[in-house]
Amino acid sequence: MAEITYREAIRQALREALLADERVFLMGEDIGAYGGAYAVTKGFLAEFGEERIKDTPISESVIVGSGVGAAMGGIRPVVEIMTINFSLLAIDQIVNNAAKLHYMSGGQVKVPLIIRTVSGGGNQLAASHSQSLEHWFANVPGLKVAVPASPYDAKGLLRAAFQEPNPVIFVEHSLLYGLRGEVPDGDYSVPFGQADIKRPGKDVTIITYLRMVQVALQAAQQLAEEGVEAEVVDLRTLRPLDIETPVNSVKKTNRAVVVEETWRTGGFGGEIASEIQEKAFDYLDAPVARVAGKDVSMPYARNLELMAIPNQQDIVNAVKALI
Amino acid sequence: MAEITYREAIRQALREALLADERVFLMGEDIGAYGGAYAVTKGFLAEFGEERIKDTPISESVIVGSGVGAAMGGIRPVVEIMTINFSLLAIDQIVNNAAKLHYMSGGQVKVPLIIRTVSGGGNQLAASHSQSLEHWFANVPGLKVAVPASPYDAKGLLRAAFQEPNPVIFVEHSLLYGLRGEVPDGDYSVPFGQADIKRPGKDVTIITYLRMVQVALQAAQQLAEEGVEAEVVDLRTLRPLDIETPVNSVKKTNRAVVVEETWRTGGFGGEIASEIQEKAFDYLDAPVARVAGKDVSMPYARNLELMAIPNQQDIVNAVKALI
Amino acid sequence: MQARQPQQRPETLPLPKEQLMEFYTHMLLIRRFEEMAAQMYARGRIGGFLHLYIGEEAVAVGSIAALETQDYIVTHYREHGHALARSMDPNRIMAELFGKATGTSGGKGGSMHLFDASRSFLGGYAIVGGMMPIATGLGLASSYLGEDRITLCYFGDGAVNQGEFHEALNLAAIWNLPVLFFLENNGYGMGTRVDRVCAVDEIHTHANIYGIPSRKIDGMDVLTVYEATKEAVEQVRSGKGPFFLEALTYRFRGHSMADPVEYRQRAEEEQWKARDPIDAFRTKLEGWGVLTEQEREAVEGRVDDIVDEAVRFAEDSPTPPPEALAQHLYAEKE
Amino acid sequence: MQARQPQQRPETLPLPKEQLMEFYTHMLLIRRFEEMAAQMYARGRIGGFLHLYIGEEAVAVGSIAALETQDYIVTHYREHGHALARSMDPNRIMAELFGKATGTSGGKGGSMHLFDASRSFLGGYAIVGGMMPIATGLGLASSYLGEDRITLCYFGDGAVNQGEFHEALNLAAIWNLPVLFFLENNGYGMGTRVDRVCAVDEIHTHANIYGIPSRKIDGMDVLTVYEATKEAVEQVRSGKGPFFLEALTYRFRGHSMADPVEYRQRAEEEQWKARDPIDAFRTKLEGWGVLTEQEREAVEGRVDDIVDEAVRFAEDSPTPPPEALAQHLYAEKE
Ligand SMILES: Cc1ncc(C[n+]2csc(CCOP(=O)(O)OP(=O)(O)O)c2C)c(N)n1
Ligand SMILES: Cc1ncc(C[n+]2csc(CCOP(=O)(O)OP(=O)(O)O)c2C)c(N)n1
Ligand SMILES: [Mg+2]
Ligand SMILES: [Mg+2]
Repeated sequence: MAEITYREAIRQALREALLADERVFLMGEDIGAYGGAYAVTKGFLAEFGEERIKDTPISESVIVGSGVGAAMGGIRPVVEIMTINFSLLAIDQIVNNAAKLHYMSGGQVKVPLIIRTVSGGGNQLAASHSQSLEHWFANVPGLKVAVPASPYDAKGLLRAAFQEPNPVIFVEHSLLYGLRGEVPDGDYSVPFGQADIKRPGKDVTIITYLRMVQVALQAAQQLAEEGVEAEVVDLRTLRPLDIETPVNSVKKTNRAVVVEETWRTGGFGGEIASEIQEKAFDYLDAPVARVAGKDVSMPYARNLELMAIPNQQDIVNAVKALI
Repeated sequence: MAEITYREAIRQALREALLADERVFLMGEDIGAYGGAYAVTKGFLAEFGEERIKDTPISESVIVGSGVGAAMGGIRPVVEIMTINFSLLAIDQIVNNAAKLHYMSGGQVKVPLIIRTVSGGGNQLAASHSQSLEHWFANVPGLKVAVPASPYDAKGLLRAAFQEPNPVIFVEHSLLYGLRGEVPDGDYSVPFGQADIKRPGKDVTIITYLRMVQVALQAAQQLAEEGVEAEVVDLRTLRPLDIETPVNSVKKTNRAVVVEETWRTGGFGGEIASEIQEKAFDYLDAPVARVAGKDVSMPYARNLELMAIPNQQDIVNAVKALI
Repeated sequence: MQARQPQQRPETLPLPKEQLMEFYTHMLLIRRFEEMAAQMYARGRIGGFLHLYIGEEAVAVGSIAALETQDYIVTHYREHGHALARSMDPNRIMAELFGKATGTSGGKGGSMHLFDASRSFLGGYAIVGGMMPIATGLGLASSYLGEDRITLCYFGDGAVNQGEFHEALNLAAIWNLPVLFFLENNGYGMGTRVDRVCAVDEIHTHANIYGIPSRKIDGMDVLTVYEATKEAVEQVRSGKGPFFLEALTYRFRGHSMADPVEYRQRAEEEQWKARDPIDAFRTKLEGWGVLTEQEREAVEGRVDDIVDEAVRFAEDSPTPPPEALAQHLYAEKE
Repeated sequence: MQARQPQQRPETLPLPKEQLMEFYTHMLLIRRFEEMAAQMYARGRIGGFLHLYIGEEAVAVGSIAALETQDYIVTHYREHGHALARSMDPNRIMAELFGKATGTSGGKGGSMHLFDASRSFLGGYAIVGGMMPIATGLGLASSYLGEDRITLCYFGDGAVNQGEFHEALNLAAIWNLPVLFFLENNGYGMGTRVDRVCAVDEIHTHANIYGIPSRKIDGMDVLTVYEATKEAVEQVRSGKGPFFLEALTYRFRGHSMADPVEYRQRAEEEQWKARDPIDAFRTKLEGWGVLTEQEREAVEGRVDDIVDEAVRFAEDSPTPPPEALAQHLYAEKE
């Protein structure tokens, strides 16, 4: 076991894959000479060369579409979209091609493509650079969507992504890159579709994913100090979605709060809350509550930005309101 | 009162707006010489000329972005995106520009833009041409999203859209164009953010929008014959969302089924179900149920397509399961 | 049909007789297959959109004949012609149009999404321009793997106004990808005449700005298409990077079955129809003495048999079973 | 700073002295303003991304001087220079960078989204290429309304590889829109040298394929930029449709504050820095006797005062009130 950062965990999984399989290559804007906007691929160009670490033009659509085509053509592309905001420029290729080609061809072609991207706010990058859109991809049958919240999960899920014969949207969070955590030295992977209980508890279940897992853990800590034992469930992948783990947790705690960073109205929280009330109806002592980003464009000013993104206190308050 | 089709209702609202305000103009692919893929704008080119009925290249991004710019520049564009599937090619302009410019500029600019588009499946157009994506737009603060289910609402909501100083995504359904219904001769409009009880009932509330309203009404009819009185609530706009009307209905009926055409996991149904269980928790005799499109790419084969799209019987079954 | 022009038999035929006959047979097959498909559409056997290639047959047949079997093809939704020219099974194509389990995609793709991976036919794409990045990706794969394989990418005049057109050409150029971009310029995107929406006069020259060589050819003459494609393919195969061909052609029918074609001048239509690629080629073959009346009738009979058999096969095939709905959403791990 | 080259005073100055002084003042203001912004960033007063325009000042100043007040400007996220050249209030710009209620967008937009509708400055856009369709739309509005107004659209060399570049140029051409496309070619998009990702050799000539005239100019010389833009603006204003200018320039700093600029050769940087547009212009003015030492100091003093005052103003301004969070999400009906 070594303690490494989330960034390092992703780096390691990428590097291992590059070393293990010659068909694996990376492409994206400024991943090579620049080293990646978040320095995840720093040094890779020197180590693996231009054929395998491909700097691309700022042409999101053709980059992603080429990833789809390349995957169909028998190689193993990892495409980086610098931030999830820019995925909107490539979303037709993701939704209409990557997600559908296996199905539309009656199973004749496969698209083993990994798209890495960075989601979320909190860096004062304002409205067009602070969005959380992973739930849109989670809505699309044919895609798989991983949302790691820790170095362990980041490395394990990315390893699992390389074993997938399907397109995977691998969503990272810029505020997690510096997070440190234990990662096994040996071989392991985190299978898709298995939520993880990040902290056990008996009084309430907090269900969340990506960076909000860390915020929820802090909230749980604060709650524990006040005598409330919150169980924190990390979904880890949004598609496939393991709803059983949170449902079972709620059957035990009888209360649930769903937390996510994206806009509340029409986010993914409704999906979770809806499933829980449907599958654990008789166990619920209170309605399933939701904590989510405010329904506004992300403002630049720090004080406003902090109001727009869910924080520890928001979660604590939501839990307390239930109890 | 005249009985006209949904298509005709939209035509009328467009024509009136074109006649009333010289700044109103339409642009889109094949809306002029071809008359519109769904014949909504047939004859407009002859009546209003090329300056106001603008055929565009197949360049969704620049069409929508130009609509945004033109709206900022003081004219009143109605941009047609032939089907909502193609909106993916323009979604960056919609999400990052149309929705955000008023906010990012601190209120200095306005984007009074109407984007008309056609959603849904049921025409055997297969995976990339049968999607329902209106809920993605409903997730974006800064946009307004209208989803008319009847000729009356189509005309009334489109009239309201012309009074909006904000970007409106106006979503039509190809299987509704031929639907006939009463439309007042005089001036009226349907305000955004007001759900409509399309059929009163006391035993269960069916909450839905767009084409599924018609399917739900048929289901309610069938249920009535079996002695179950379903109240059918049509949301009419997804953003702003009137959740009070369905919540109040559920407080009366104590049971709710949410119906929508899009993919279940991560659709908009979760949002509605989640809100209802939160706001009417103590009134619910059963969990809020959801009926939605199957989580698959849309298959071409008619028998499979029919399985993928929610139908009358699916709704009836869901209601019966609750009672 | 035009009056037959007596024609000099050339000293040597431009191609071996068998190949000429194959061109003719393939073009006729496409024509008859689609005429039948239109009938089946009218009878409700085929649903959705049906985009006929009638009038453009020389383009698919001439160009695909210039490929090797390992070369990839990606194309648009007007692709029955390409599929048949690639010798995909007419039975399974018709079954796909019928939405049957025996169809090329098991009935899941329909007319706009024909696939035959065994023939490197990697799809009809229904989003205008959406296949162009796929093509650069396939080219990237071949070049990465050092395969002797090029990608032929068809698209229409409507697609050239999409951003992806530009992005794909640029990428292919900077990465020197083995992609042959093939513009089927039939003068219209749906009801919109190309010059009303495209500012580039000679579209193929747009490629030159990226350093991609290009050529404009007569898409109504199958031999011209064949020769030009052959040259282009050789160049791409030799590692010189992408090439761009623009074939001028015309669709004789509406954009889809729903289109009454009110936006075209009848005179223009007649001019093009007078250049029917099948009639013209037949006249040539007859003039060269390659196609006797007997042979012509034999070909027609064979083609009609294939088409009738395709309909029978499609009719008799089962619809996909209910389990098919969820199948092939995800590929299984091996 | 280079050694001063003694220069012949021309018979007549190319422009009135006041205008020359204004160019100089504006360029210096941009430089000093941004140097201060960089300091404030380092001190944590400014958050998010900060993209400095240092080195490129001649482009904004020379080109915007050629506009009328009613002309629209849209640009990218590296737009402090454009905003200041458009005489937007430095106090309010700095306040915006500080995220204060008195900022140009009330603190909601930040560095990448400066707006001043009263000066027809319709925004900095943070999505690469995303402003180009906005520009065609503004052009469409002006032409629809018959207004005497053009739109100046700035974008970087990175943006030319986006699909929207192609779509916007094509649309502007076919609809003859009054848009001046202005490429600020500073040789790099983040860490990527332009020739590694752009297959077009002389980027401005890409416009010609759409029938849009173009010209490449030295972006380090404010007078060249001014004269060329003036000509281009006149042509666009006269109804002849879009025009394309490419200015060669260089950013002296990193892409953003986070960038250590490891991807550029020091020699290249030095070459460009030797052509510092402010130094060069000062040398010229001094040579022409337009700028005395005294005047130079006066200008510097004035500029420093403006910048200091901007910081003071920004510091002293309140943060946006909590209600601001939900404000301006939707415009109110009038
Ligand atoms: C992105 C996108 N926009 C619009 C459409 C609707 N549409 C289908 S075909 C077509 C015209 C395409 O014309 P062209 O590329 O010339 O091909 P042709 O039909 O002439 O073969 C349009 C607008 C689409 N399928 N995809
Ligand atoms: C669509 C999109 N992709 C990627 C980015 C990230 N990004 C920001 S600036 C930039 C480089 C742009 O370079 P250029 O257009 O040359 O402008 P410059 O920064 O040199 O002024 C990139 C890749 C973005 N903002 N938008
Ligand atoms: Mg065409
Ligand atoms: Mg640049």
